[in-house]
Amino acid sequence: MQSDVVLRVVSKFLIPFILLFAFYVQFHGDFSPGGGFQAGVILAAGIILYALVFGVAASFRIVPMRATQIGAAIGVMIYGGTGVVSLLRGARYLDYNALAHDPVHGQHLGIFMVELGVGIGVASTMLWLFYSFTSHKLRRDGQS
Amino acid sequence: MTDWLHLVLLIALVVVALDLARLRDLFAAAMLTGFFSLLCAVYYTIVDAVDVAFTEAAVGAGLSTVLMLGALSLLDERVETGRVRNRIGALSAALAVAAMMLYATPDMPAYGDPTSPVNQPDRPAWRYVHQSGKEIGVPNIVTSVLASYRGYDTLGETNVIFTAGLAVYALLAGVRRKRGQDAE
Amino acid sequence: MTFRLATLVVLFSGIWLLWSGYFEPLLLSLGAVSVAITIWLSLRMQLLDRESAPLHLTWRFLLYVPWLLREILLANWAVIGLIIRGRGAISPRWVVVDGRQHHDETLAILANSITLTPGTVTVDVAGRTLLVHAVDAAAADGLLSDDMNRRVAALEVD
Amino acid sequence: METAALILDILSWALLLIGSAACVLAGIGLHRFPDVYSRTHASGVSDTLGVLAILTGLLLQAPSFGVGIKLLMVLGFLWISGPTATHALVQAAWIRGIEPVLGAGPDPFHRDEDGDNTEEVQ
Amino acid sequence: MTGLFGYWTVIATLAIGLYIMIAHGNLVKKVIGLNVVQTAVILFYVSFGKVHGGTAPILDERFEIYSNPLPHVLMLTAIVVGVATTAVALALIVRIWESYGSIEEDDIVRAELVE
Amino acid sequence: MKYEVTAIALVVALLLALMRAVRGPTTFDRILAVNAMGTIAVLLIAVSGFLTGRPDWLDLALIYALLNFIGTLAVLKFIRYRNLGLDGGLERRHQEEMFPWKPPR
Repeated sequence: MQSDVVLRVVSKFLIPFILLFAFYVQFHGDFSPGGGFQAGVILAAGIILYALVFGVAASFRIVPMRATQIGAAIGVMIYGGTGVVSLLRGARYLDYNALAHDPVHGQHLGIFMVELGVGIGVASTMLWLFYSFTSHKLRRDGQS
Repeated sequence: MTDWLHLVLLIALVVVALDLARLRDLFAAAMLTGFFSLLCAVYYTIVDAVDVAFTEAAVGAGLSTVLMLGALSLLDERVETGRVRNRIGALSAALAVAAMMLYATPDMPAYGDPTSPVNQPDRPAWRYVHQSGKEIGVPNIVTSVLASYRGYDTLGETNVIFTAGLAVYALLAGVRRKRGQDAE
Repeated sequence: MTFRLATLVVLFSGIWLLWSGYFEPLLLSLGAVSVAITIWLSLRMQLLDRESAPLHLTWRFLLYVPWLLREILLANWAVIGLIIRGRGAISPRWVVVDGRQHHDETLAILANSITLTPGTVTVDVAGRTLLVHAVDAAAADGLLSDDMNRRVAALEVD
Repeated sequence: METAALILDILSWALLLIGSAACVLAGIGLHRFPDVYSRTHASGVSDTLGVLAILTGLLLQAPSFGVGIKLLMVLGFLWISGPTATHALVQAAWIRGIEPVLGAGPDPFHRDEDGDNTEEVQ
Repeated sequence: MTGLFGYWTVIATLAIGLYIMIAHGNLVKKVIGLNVVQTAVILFYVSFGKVHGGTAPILDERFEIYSNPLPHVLMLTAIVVGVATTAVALALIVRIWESYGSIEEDDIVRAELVE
Repeated sequence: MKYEVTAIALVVALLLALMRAVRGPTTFDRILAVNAMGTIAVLLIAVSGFLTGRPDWLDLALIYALLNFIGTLAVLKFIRYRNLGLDGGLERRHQEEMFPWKPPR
């Protein structure tokens, strides 16, 4: 697709907006529709768009396969770790009231961390899935 | 006012599903899935499930088509399905299931009924709607239920997604090995 | 490059504020982080060059938009007439347009302007040459009169 | 109702009606045109005029500044990504070898006189 | 009457999905059928979350009645999980194609019997 | 009232696009119908936001406006190279084998 002028220019123009929009959705999940799941999928879609236009090899240089694997694990760990922190502070698992002095503030913090974990996890996993399929194709055709 | 709208959308969904059952070209079927997802997103918006519509939009517009095509490209030229076999049996099984469920529908609450069992004050949803503003302090009730009230549930879902990624990687990343042939 | 980067940081921050509409310190700092990550990723992807962030075209492009809008409305009117008159009214044909542009971004603007005008669709681009499918003789003539081509080429006075 | 609000209301009525008509006509055009290439012209009507008229019609009724900005952004992004999608689609059809139905007119490919690509549209 | 119509169409969608899964021997087609069934389930859940006169469950002083948020939460995650599990199914199909040279159920069963 | 009229017109356009998607005849007609449906869905979501008095759902329309062409782009790449991960150099090699604007088979 890199050789097609229209697709290359338009994709290059739109990808930063898609990424910024993904972050917007991630951090405004409290006020408007959205949240970690949606933001993760949008972020992955932005990078997949890059991979479609410039090839998976170029995309590996931006976000390596290893990074998506680590990211997927880190996402789940942030989620689970939030629960462990509330355990350590003497409350039940994933009980955010204990995260801060004020229960409502604690809830805000807990929701923020959990959504962050979900966002990182979903974005990495979706990208990982895409990478798995396309790199398998490249490897099978002997073009890697 | 939006009542007629959701009926029309549901009928359109059934039409698309029927066409999916008829199509034998896998590529065309994958494209029609995109149409299906668009209709669903509009439907979810109409029935106030904005967050669900958001997810469907993100997934349907960006991801599911790409993943489907990624898999189809690995199946080489095989984009036509074989013949449909056992049409009578399949039809009767589907109809039997449909008939059983139809038999149960008169006991269901009507569409949009505010007095349906799920909306009663002794149900969890009542607390979510009326208390979450005070308890959590987040305007989007869906977010507070997702991340706080039902946090275990979402933890499980996140794990499922992670496991799915792991499974796909395990299936596809290994050295290719054909039947009756050693590893390359 | 630094000028372009600074402009883009301001632009993205502005877009964030417009989208967000909340001016609390927490969300503002999150916005700063988001803009920073976006810019960082875009730089890694080498997206922020003159091709995809054509800031040098901005003012001339804003003058081009009203003309494009008029063209689009006229073309819409013509195509609606064709739709009402039905199948017999159209006589599709191929048109080959040689772009007068020297840069890829303006060529893409030309191709998208052609597609955006109903009645003509850019099918393929090879080098500076565009293969266009036109719905009838009027649409093809409008394209061959080279008006749009010259206006888009005039965007890139350096 | 104030005069300004009334004028805005009438204007947005007009714009919404124009947009609705454009979308329905584009839908009809999807059926009246003979092949993919000419059908993209029909869908172009709803992609440009329909989007423009309906979104500006809504813009006149926007309750807040943020909503108006988002409407404008939807308009802008649709006008950038819509033609790109059309271009990609038509190019895919062209590569797959879908032959357009051509009317009388110059053919840049200069194919044989008996080539079947110059079939008249009925 | 119209109150139950939504359920009937959802049931029809589900039955069609089931039909696709049983009738088509092609594995990718089966996955598509599975997706249709999944969509039917999501539609079912989401449609009984709606409350007449209600609005989306995002708190705002202007509104009193909200639709039921619980089905939305359950289905929101189900959609993303559905994509991930579909990817697993497709990966399995790819491996099946690589070792059997076919994704038709009949061919695979025959190949297994020959061995 | 005006939003209802617009919504009805958009649903009519939606059904027309649906008929095109079902009728085919080629896969590209279906993709075209999906594309047209994408535009209509954006408009319908925007209008329904105004219809229910909560126009702050435009994020949904925005996401479709931003992402809806990724699917079509993937289709083009699939048709052209049968490989979604091919990069520029390999693409050019493919391209050279293919004379630009070769008349269809």
